[in-house]
Order: sequence, then C-alpha cells, then structure tokens
Amino acid sequence: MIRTLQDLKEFQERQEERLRQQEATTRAQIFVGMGTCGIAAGAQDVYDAICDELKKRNIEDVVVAQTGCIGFCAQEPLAEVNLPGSQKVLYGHVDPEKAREIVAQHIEGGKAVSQWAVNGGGMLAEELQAEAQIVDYNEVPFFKHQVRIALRNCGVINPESLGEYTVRDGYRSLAKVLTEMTPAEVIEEIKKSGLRGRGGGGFSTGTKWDFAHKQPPGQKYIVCNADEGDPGAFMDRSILEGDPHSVVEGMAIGAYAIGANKGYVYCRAEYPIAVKRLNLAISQAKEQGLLGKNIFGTDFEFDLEVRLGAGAFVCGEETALLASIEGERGEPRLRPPYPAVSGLWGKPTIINNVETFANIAPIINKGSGWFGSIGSDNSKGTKVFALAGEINNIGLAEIPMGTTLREVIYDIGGGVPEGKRFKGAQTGGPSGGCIPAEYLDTPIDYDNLAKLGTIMGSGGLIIMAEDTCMVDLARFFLDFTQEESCGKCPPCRVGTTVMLDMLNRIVEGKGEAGDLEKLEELGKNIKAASLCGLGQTAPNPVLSTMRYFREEYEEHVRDKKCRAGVCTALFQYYIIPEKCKRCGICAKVCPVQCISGDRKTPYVIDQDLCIKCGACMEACPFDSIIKR
Amino acid sequence: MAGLAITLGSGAMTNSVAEVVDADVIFLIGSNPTEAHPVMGTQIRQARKRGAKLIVADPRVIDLAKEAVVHLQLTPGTNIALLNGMMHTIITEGLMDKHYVENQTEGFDELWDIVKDYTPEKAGEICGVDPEDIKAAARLYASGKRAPIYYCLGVTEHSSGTSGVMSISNLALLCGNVGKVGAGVNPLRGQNNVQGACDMGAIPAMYSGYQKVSDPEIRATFSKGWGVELSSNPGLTSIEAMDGAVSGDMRAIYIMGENPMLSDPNTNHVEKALRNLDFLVVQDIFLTETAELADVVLPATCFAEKEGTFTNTERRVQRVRKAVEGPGESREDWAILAEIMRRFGVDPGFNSAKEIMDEIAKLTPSFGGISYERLEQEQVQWPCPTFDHPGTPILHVGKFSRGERALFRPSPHIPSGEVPDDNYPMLLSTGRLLYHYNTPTMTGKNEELMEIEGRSFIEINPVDAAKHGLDQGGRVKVASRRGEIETEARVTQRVPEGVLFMPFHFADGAANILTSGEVDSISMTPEYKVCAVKVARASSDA
Amino acid sequence: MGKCNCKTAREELAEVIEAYRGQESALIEVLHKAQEIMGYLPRDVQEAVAEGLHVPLNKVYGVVSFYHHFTVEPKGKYQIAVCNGTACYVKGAPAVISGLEEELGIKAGETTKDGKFSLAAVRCLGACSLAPVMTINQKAYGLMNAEKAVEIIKQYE
Amino acid sequence: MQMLNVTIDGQRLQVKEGTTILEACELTGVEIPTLCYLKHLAPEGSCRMCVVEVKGARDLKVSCATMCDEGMEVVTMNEKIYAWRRFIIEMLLADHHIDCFSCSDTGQCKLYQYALDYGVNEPRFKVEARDWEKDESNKFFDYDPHKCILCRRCVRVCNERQNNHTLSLNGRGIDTVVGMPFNELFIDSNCVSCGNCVSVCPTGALSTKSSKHYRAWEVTKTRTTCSYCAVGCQMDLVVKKGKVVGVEPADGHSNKGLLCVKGKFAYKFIDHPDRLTTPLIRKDGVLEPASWDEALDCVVDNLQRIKAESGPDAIAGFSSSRTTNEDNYAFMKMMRAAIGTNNVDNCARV
Repeated sequence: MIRTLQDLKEFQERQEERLRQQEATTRAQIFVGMGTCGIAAGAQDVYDAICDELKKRNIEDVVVAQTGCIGFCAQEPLAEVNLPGSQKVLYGHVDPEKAREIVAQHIEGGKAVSQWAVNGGGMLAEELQAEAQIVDYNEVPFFKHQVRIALRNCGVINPESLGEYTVRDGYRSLAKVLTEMTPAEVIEEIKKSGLRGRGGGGFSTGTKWDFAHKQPPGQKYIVCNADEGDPGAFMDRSILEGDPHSVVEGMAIGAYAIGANKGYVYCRAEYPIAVKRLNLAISQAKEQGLLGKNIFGTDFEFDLEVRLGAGAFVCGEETALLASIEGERGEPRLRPPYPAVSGLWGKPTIINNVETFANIAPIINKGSGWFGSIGSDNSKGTKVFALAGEINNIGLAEIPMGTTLREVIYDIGGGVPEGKRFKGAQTGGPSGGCIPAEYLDTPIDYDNLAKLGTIMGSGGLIIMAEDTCMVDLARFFLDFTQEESCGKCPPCRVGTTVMLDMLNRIVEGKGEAGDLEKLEELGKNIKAASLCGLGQTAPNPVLSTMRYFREEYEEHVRDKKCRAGVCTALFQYYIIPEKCKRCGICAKVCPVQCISGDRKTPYVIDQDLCIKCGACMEACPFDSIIKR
Repeated sequence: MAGLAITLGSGAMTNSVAEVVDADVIFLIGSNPTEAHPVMGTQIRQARKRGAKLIVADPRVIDLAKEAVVHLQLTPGTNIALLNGMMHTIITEGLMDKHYVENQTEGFDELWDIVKDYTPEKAGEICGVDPEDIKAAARLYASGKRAPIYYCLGVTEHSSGTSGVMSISNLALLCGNVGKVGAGVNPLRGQNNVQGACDMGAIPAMYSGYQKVSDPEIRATFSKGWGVELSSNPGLTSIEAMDGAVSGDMRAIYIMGENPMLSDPNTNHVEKALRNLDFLVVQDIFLTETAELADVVLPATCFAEKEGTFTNTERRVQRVRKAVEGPGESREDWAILAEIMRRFGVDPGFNSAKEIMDEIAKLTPSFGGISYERLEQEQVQWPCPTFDHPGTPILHVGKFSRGERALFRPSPHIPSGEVPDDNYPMLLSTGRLLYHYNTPTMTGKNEELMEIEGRSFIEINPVDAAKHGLDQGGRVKVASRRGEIETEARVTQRVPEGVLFMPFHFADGAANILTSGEVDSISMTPEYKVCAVKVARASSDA
Repeated sequence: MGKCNCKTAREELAEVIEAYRGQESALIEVLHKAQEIMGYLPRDVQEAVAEGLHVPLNKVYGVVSFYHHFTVEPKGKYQIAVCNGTACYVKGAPAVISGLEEELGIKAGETTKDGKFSLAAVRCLGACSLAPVMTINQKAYGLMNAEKAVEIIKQYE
Repeated sequence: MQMLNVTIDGQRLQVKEGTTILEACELTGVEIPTLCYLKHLAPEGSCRMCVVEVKGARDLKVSCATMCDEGMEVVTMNEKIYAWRRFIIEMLLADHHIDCFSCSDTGQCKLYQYALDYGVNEPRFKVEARDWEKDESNKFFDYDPHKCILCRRCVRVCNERQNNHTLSLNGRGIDTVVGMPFNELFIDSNCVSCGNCVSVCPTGALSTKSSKHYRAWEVTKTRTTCSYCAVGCQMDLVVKKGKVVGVEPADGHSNKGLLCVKGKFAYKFIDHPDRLTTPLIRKDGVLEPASWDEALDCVVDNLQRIKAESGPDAIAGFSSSRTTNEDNYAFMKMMRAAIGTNNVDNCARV
C-alpha cells in the first residue's frame, strides 16, 4: 500500500530497479503496440510469432511486452526492439513473417533490419531503404513536430503496469495536491495554466472546476467523458488504452479540487480494450491505496467506476451523458442549471474528457507556467489530432496549439497520398466544419478555428482530396447527426431530417432551385433553436462546406454534376474510344455485364444497366475509363 | 371517525391531500388508494418517487404493496394487534417522541398498560405477520420526519373499527405526528361527500358542524333559527333503524340517494326490514334495487344538474355547479325536501342552494366563513369560522380540538365478530375496484366500464383454489351463514391462503348477501371486511 | 447441448440481476450484461431486468430502444460490422456495405434468414488507419473493398 | 420570500423569487405559446416554443425554465422571436398528419392555433410518414402517432404524475414514438384508462372517442367537483346542446390537474335512458308514474299518518353521502324540523 509520498517514491524506485535489472539481465526488449488499431492490423499474430520464434531459437533472455498505441497508426502493426546500448528500432507494417525475420536478424544477429524500421528506411522509397541508417525517433518527421503531454506515455509504457506509470512520475501530482495544496490552490493552478476543455467547447477547465468547488459541500461527482463519438477521432481511446492511469490520476486531482468522492468514466462500449485496461488500472490503484479512503494518508476519499455507453453519439453531450449514467435514455437536459451546479442525481458534477484529464498531472507536476509557455495566446498547451482520410501518415499527432494546418498535414502527416490535390480538412467531426486549402497556413487554435466557421472539437482531422465530394461529405455528416439526434426537440429531430432529405435529393440529382437557400435557412434556425450542442452544431458541416464550396453545391443542383465523381447519380463511367485497347478486361470484371465490345470495336458501357461500382475503371490497364 | 373525535376531538382527516408528496415515510393501513382513491394513489406514488418510504398494512398484495419497503400482510381483523405491536417496539426501543407525549397527550400509562403485552412476537402471531416486519415497520414509521398515516375502510369496517382508528391515533400521537405539516392521521373518506353529510348533521346525535343535539343551548339555537321546537330524543342510526323495521318499531323510512339493498351488509336482513315497513320513500336518480321496494319514488337530479357543494376528505368545501338540465320532471333534492317541509307547514327558509349555504354558515361555527361568493375565489377547509379566516389545512396545531391534550385510548385485540371455523373455514373480505364505485348505480351505466370489469368475481389463492378444485375463471359457490351466491374464481397471489376477496359492486353474485351484520359498537359501522364463508366449485361449472 | 447452454445462460442472467437488485441506475449496465449473456434482449429478458431492478418495464423498453447497441432481435452467428466512420466513409465504406448487402441479400441492420450473418454499419471503430474497416465477431479486417469483403465472408460460410 | 422587480413588455411587476419568466408573463396577462410545458412538472424546455428575449442576454431564453432576476427586462415578441417560433411550427407541421378538417381536436389544437398565429399556411417541408399504426383499442380514447408532435406531455404525466408507467418514448431521433413496451396496444398494456394523457395532449394524437362528436366552439364548460370518491377532484363538464359529452381535469387543490378513469370517463350515467324522469307511486303493488303533486301528497299524508299513529320516532331518514352539503342539510332539517325526529343518518361509517 502506498500511504505517503515516501511510499510512492520507494515504489517507484523498486520499479526502476526492476526495469534496470530487466535491462541488465536481458539481451533485448521487444514491445508490440497493441492498441485497437494495432490489434486490428494483426499485432496479436505478430506478438505470437515473436514469442514462437524466440522459443524455437531457444532464446530466453528477451522480454516481449505490449504497449499502447504510439500514434503512428499508418505503420501498424508496430514493434519496437530495444537492444541495450543501441538506438531503439521501431518496425512498421510488421507481419508474422517479418517478425520472425526480425528475431533472426536483429535479436539473434544483432543487426537491425533497417529497411523495415520507421526510424530507418521503412518510410522511404524502396530504392533508398537499404541505405538508410537507424535514427532517433525525434528525427522521424512524424514525431519530430510533436510535443507529447497527453500522449506522454502512450506507446512508451506497458499500460497494464502501474509500476511503469510511476516510473514516469505517475501519481506524483496526486501526492503533491493532497499533501501540499488546498483545493483552491489546485483550481488556481489549473486556471493559470490556461487549460481549456479538450472535448469540444474549449471552456476553461479551472473555471469549470471552480463552479463545482463553490457549491456547498456535500455529495459531488466527477465524470470523465470517454464517449468519443466523433467518427474519425480516436485519441481518447488511445490514451485509455495506452495510459489509463493518467486519466485516473487526473480525475482524482479534479475530485480533490471540487470536493467529490465519487467518479465515473463513461466509456463507449465499442472500446473493449480501453474498458478492460481502465478497469485494470482502477483495481491496481485501489490495491495500492491510490483510490479509496485516506489516499496518501489524508482525509481524501475517492472511488471510481466505469460506466458503458450503448451506442448513442448524443451521450457525448454532457447532460445526456449524465442521463445515461443514471440509467435513462440519453436525452440532453436543459441548461441551466449546469452540471457543475446540478448534475448527476441533481448533485454538482464536473465533466471533462479524457484528454483534458490526461493533461492535469503534468500541469501539477511541471507547473502552470511550463504549460502556459506552450501553445498560442488564448489556447495553451497541446492538442491531439487524429489524422485520417486522404493523408499518408494516418495516426495521432499531439501538436502545440498554434501549429499551422500545413505543418500538420505535410510535415507530420506526410501529405496527401498518390499525389492527389489537397481540397480541405474537416475538424470537429459532425459538429465542425471544413477548412479549405487557402487557409492551410492558419495556426490551429480555438479562436482561429472559430473564425473559420469550424471548431476544435475533440480533434478529429479528416483530410479530403480532390476526389472527395463536399456535398456528399456534408450529407454524410448530416446523415450521421440525423441518425444520432435523440429526438427530444423539434428543431434537431425534424430539422436535420428535412435537411438530410434535401441533401439526399441534391446528390441524387433531384435538387431544385431555391434548395440551397432553404438549406441555409434551415441550418441557421436549427443552430439557433436546438436544445443541446448536437442540434446546435449539426448544420455546421453543411453551412461550412456551403461557405467554401458553394459552387460545388450549385453544380449539383443546377448542372446535375459532381466534379469529384462521388455522387453516382451525377456522373457516368465512360470508355474513351480513342484510348480503348479493346482488351476486354473491363467487360470481364463488370459485375452486371453491361460492357460490350470486341477486338474490333471499342468497348461501350450500357449506362442504363451500369451500377457505377467503378470496377471497370480500376481494372482498366490503360486508364481508358473515366468518370464524367 | 368517532374514534378520532374521542382521541383528538375531531373526526376528520387532520392534514391535506397535497402534503403527501413531501412525506418521507407513509403508513398506509386498510386502504387501497390506487383503486379506491386513484388520484390520492398517484400522489402517494409521486411521493415514493421523491424518496418517501412506504409501509403498507393490508391482507392483500395491493399495487402499492409492491412499492412498499415493508408490507405487513396481516389477517383481516387484526389491525389493533398490529398497531399495538408497532407501539410496543417504538416504546421499548425508545423511539417515541417523549417531549410531545409529555406535553401534548394524556393517558400514556394506560396505553402502556395494554400495549406492554403486545410484543412484536405476540402481535405477529395474532396477525400472521413476521415479528421482524412489525419491528421494521415501527422503526421506519418512528424515523419519519413527515410521516402521515392514511387509512380507510380496511380499518373502520370492522366490529372493532373505532378501536382500530383510536389505535392509529395512539401510534401517531406516540411519535408526535399530529398537528404538524406533512403528518397526521388521515382517514380517506369512502365517498365523495361522506365528510359533508356528517358535517351537515346527517347523523343522529349532531346538527351541522358536530353540534350536539343533546346540548340544550345548541338545540335552542337551531330551534330559534328554524322557528320550530326540536326533539331531544336521541336518534337512531341507520343500522338501528333497519333493526327497528324488522321488529316493527320503525314504520316509515325516507331514503335519499342510497341503495342499502346493495351497499349494506346482510342483504337478506335489509330486504326483510324494508319489506316490513309501512311506508318507504326513495329519492334517487335511478330505480335502484332499493327504490324497487319503495311506495313512492321521487326523481332527483344528479351532480351535473344542480348547484351545491361537496366537502372532500381533507375538509375542503368545493362547488358543484349545474351544467345541464335534469331529465324529465326530476328536481333538485333540496327542492323536493323544501316542498315536503312546506307541506308539513314548516317554512324551509331557503329558495336556493346558495341560501342553504348562507343558513349553514349562520348556524354552524365551523362553516361561518363560507359562502358561495367566497367559494368562487377559494375553496377553504373547515374549520373556517369567519370570512377573514383562511381555513384550516392542518388540524390540531399546537392545541387539539379536544382541548390542550390529545387522549391515548388503547385497546386490546378484539377478534372479529365472525371468525372462520370448521363449517365456514375461509375469511372473506370485500372492497372496491378501480373501475367502479360502490353500487354500480352510476358506473354501471357506462358500458365501457362494464366491458372492462362488469361481473362479480372472487379472488382466491392458488393453494386454496387447488384444494377446492377451482380453476381460473371457473364458477364458484360461496356461502356464509346468511346466504349463498355464485361467482367467478380469480386465482391469484394477491390474497394469502385462507383469505378471499370480493368486490361488492355487482348485483350478480352480490357480496353483501354474504357479509355479516356485525357492527362496531361505537360507530355502528358494519363489519364488511370480515366474515366466514365456505367455497365450492359450482355445479353449473361443468 | 444447445438447451443445456441456454439454461446456464438463464442462470447467469438471474445472477446478474440478483447482484443489482433494486439498483435503478444500473439499468444500462445490466442490459449490457444481459445482452452479452443472451445475445439479445427479448421481452422476457427485459421483464426480468425490470422486475429485478425495480424499474418499470416501459422505461426498460424505452432505454433499450434508444441505444443502438441493444437489440431485441437475435443476431446472426457471424456479426459483420462495417465501420462507417468518416475516415472509412471517405475511403469507400459505402461500397463495402452495398457489396455485402448484395452478397448476403439483406440490408444493413438485418440478419440473414438462416441466422448465419448479421450486417451492421457501425460508428467509428477507431482504426482509421486501416480504413475501410470491417469486423466479423470482433476480428478486424482492414483496407477493405467490396470484393475483398465478400471474399472474407465466404470463408465463414 | 424575496420579491424581484421585473419588466415584461414594458410593464413593471413584482414577483416572488423562483418565479419563471413564463409564470411572470401569466401574471401580466401576456400569453406565451407553449407545447411541452405542463404545470406541476419541472420544465423540460424541449418544445422550444416559449422563447422570449431577455435584455442583455445573447440568445433567446426558454421562458418556462428561466427564472426571473432582479431588474430583468423581458420582451415577449419581436421579429426574432416570431421567426423562431414560426420555424418550430414549420418543423412540427412537417412531421404531422395534417387532417384538420376531420380531426376531433380542431378548434382546441394548439398546433393549429399556433400555425394560424405565426402565419404558417402551407407547409414547405414534409417528412415521410413512418409505418406506425393507429391504436383504437382503448375503450375511451384513440391514439394516432402520426398526429403526435412529441411534446412528451402524455409520457410525463403517465410516468411522473399518474405513475402508471404505461407510456414511454420509444426509439430515437425522427423515429421516436410515444407508445407502450414492445409496441403493444393500449388494451394489452397496464393502462388504467385514467385519461390524463388524453387531457394533456395538445393535438389530436390522443383524443377521446367522444370528442369525434363535438368541436370546441360547440361546447361550454362548467367547473365542478367530481362525484365519485372523496378526493374531491376539480373538473370541467364539457356540454354540447344540454348533454355532457366529456370531462376535463381542472387544477384543484387535491387533484392538481389529474383525474381517474371514473372522473374522466364515467359520466354517461347522467343522460342514461334509465334515469328517473317522473315520480312513481306504488299502485296495486306496481310502481306507476305520477305527478309531483300526487307523489308529494302521498309522501306527506303517509308520514303525517304514521307520525300521528306512532310518533315521529317511528320515522327514519337516510341521507346520502353522495349528494351535496345543501341537500344533506336540507334533509336533516326536514327530518328534525318537519318530521320532528332525530332519526337521521347517512351511510358514512368511516
């Protein structure tokens, strides 16, 4: 049991000693990234292959362990090989075969397989791979531009080990606030740091805590919103999977600050690994006395429980989330009263998201001044973005506020694949908006994004290229929010349905003059009149794409054309007769046999039968088939 | 009613209906409000949802029993033993409100004298209830800061009814629960204007406002007000009058808006009485079973066809207003009565319902501040002696109607007048259904209600049903010492073994053919809730 | 064999309900567990939960019908989920879904008549680097297109 | 209790602390359109209709849930408010089966009224109808989900006030529908036909069967007290052409806007053909119609006779716990003053 700061230090030292011992007595350590994305990419098979290969070769002095996601999802499965005394090597796109080879060459042979290493030739063009040297991680562009606070331990420690968390100064901040600071001082420190909620609204965390703190003493709650609903954002999952104790510690500090003794983590049921690791972390913390009664020998008592979501995006809205924890339909409630005054079961409740809580311990540990030195004027610290869509380095990037979109997309993200042209980036998911190419050099922070008509949101960053149809994209997001509308208030329930209906007609080529004006009017009204954040932001993707890509909308409505070639009703596959070499491959792959032709006459697509699957275009070896 | 008059000084609900939603502990005994007083029932449920803990004492698993923290499923007719057992726990565990008992009550020693014998174990044995449940209920009730007791006919309709009511009063006084907001002793009146009928002096010994006929001064006041000499002879209750009819002493009865042929116990006895009369007048809105026996039937108007007031269970006087004309030649009851008075040579003194209320106010101190003009603005609760008096939502605040102190009037357990024996081994209790109201004079005229619940039935426990070879929905013969009926079996866990329940609404298989003529010696209330019967599969049920 | 399993599931369900007896706010927790045990939430399961937790049945049903995770229909032996998160959408998830719909002869959200496959379009699975992603009974397949997806489900037949 | 000074549309007034803007507006007589608001329940603010402008606030405020503050200045109508409310009506009408010609609620339908008030003549939008079915299984009322605007009043009154837990909101989003578990019918549910859901429905979604036969402008309403149990619920009798055709709950002290199945629906005895319409006198063993004079003479003659023969105490009178105070008073006065006996009683034996 850890009862004092001294206990914690001793615990940490024992862990450090254990790790030193491990390093001293082993030939190598192998870490396999086993977050959801890693596992989905086949990390388990890789892990098994490594173990098997080591066994086959009778190698016993190698430690194989799992870590969370290091964030470089595009390279999954990832395995890190750490030979004492030499540069760590991070292998990407590992498969069982490569894994066995790595054991053979790197572990047994002592020579890194540079061409597979992310910090070697693994990311280079094939002809350059062999020459590449193994470099420090920080020289890899993907990592070089990042500042990792919330993700500080992700992919670095074994998320299932409390010991390794303490080695990275885990629970030192909790010890500090409990033994050296008053709740008011904690709140003051968080306020001074300038930390703003990382879940969407960007409200000052310290100020929020202060509201709850100022409520009369009595039952209060602290809740972690881990209902990461933005499709395309997965930083919270990654933190919970890679560093669950950072959330536990952040929540405990928050609980102390506001005077709560009970906390809930409301987590998506779709994140089974996160739930499992979080539950494990909670039980470890309880076992060591870091949760429960008399934490660090003080009067402070704090208990934590995980509650599962059940597939409702709206439960990311804080009042709906509370309703869900209470066992109700996840319908938002009117604010005020705000949860900080009347939340769970009518008691003062603070709700912050995962990333926000993950920032707390470092702020306490290193001071608000340090945190405040990172970022831009009104947006301090860092923000984790989930890079996805048409971008090479899909993954998690934690960047200081104020970094430009261009740096994120090109320096960290490696640009748009296949030489496609960047068209825009969607931030804030279904609640946010898009940023077109002309604003690539805008420094990213809360205020600048707001000016562009979008939001920071939870940090989803979807990159779109020339072949993304903005109308269809907006329709996609609205389809999502319409489906996820709880149905409580008419503006959102009916309004999103009516808007979606219009967009569906537009992408089907049935748009009418006046539709765009109606869409704008509806969007504006839904935003104004809806009960909760879901409805108040639901029209954003439509309004924002209309703002920057209105001509695309007009083309859809007026010309019945989709320039990106996405809206199937608005384009045809067409075989250019001059280019057709009459090989007949297209006719073979066509699932509905609508392509006819022979060696003498160019092939032709029967447009009435074509289902626009695009198989022919993909199959044509001569690029003779186009969309038009 | 009589019970509370003795212990507290006024036989009415001490508190107001709306207070229930703020209660923290609610003790419900002998009352099934979700069926008999549905809008009260919903408010008890609202209270429960807001955190109130519910204690239910009822032989049946009534709907609210399922929501109760403690359900005391006692044998019918053992309320007093149960209450004594609870008081034993409260006293021996030091849970009583000593300060209140010392300063605002008298007779505690007498109470203890009797209650001391009723250990929860002994009470449990009499009631057929686990002693631990009695203790739990006692502790819970005593812990309530706002702990009202609601009771109804399940307490009063016993031969020991008045003692049962007084035992409830004892319990409430013991915990200091009389005279404060959200607490009290609250009889849920059986019918819309029971309270009003009694308030208005439709009881033998009292004029309006519970002014005693036996008091010469009061008699003089009424005599003067009415301009006639008034009799000082004590009057007879309806039960006594019926007995008098059977013996021949009572020669004429005038019945207004009642149907004793269905509503009174021991129907055969009632019929004999009414047939034996020299002259029977029935004034009603339908040709009831009773009216069919009358010499003269007078058509009256119903509530929708006249002006007037009802006094609800919480003593609130509320207006009844004329919405439609009565059918045919029907007349308002008061107008018929006024005409008869005139023909007797007595000036009725009023020409409208409003004028009657003015007269009531004049002669009845507790109604002194009530008039139709005022009722347009606010519906006050009596006592309301003057026009600037706000009415009385809570009785006995600081001081009891009875005087400075309330009285403990303990009673030992009194067995029911008729208990099961070898010949009639089962205990029958009667009561109401949600969809009907007393005799189906009114509800029975709504075909939809009759479609939902239109026929007599009897609830029987599966064990008893099996014993007697009764099937769900099968026909069953039920017999008591007074008569025999046939009805339909409803096999259900709602009743415990050995106990049967029948609604008394229906003329087919009428429950009151079976019920006993036992009455409470003080209030003369019949023992509808307990009689001994036997059951058998009916031969018609092949 | 099947019957025997079923009985154990019933017992397990009863144990879960007993563990949460009277805890109204545990409704969603218990429904999760019930669905894990029973595979879906038919009327009798909802009634048992309602009775055990002292929650009115209409509320249980209202909650079940609100959350898309809960289902009142039995699911197929193989549950196919195609991620329809933004990244997957942009990279072609709709084509994967329609390809599977065509192959299986059902719409997303339905189960094949033989009870073998159910198909669902689900919210972001958080594996955006592998977009489009499909999972079959939680096993993930990345970088899908319609043909690949159809090939994969053929392995399950 | 602290009093607050507020101004509503330029009118100054004082309200108690804890008064909502909506309540304050009611005090001044300013009518605010509401759909989800239901007295005696915590405001839900979901219908979004009752918005007003509070000077100094960025957004319009939901008046049912916003408390008055000292010095608050409220504007209840301006262009912004009008447009907002109009938008809500448009949205509701887009997903409403418009059937006003034959709808039994026409004339009292709030949606209809507000559509008129806010100039929504022809709906510009339409949501495709779902395959919901009408439920006409209840004995007293019908339910048409296509006319439901999801104000949720019925669900809240059923669960939070009546506490019968029959109706719930099922499904979600645009497919949310008020109904019973597993889409069962009213007749198969635990519904006790209290009718409180029907009473609070602002449209024709829940309507009494009898309401098909009258329109709001054809009826008068008379406030009275229920004649069944002793709770003393306040209610309005709805009368068309001299006939009671319905009952609506009123906000009485003991019922606060609720009724039970008897109060709400069991009024058909009033004009039942079996009602007594003329005095009857037994002649040769049979009850025969008679005039009032005949009947009263018969009563008085016989009572006089018996009184003369056996004294007044050979006569007894049973009054009624069902009829009014005035009738009871008159009865006991008749017995005591005219007959001269104290043998007067009623069945009250509680």
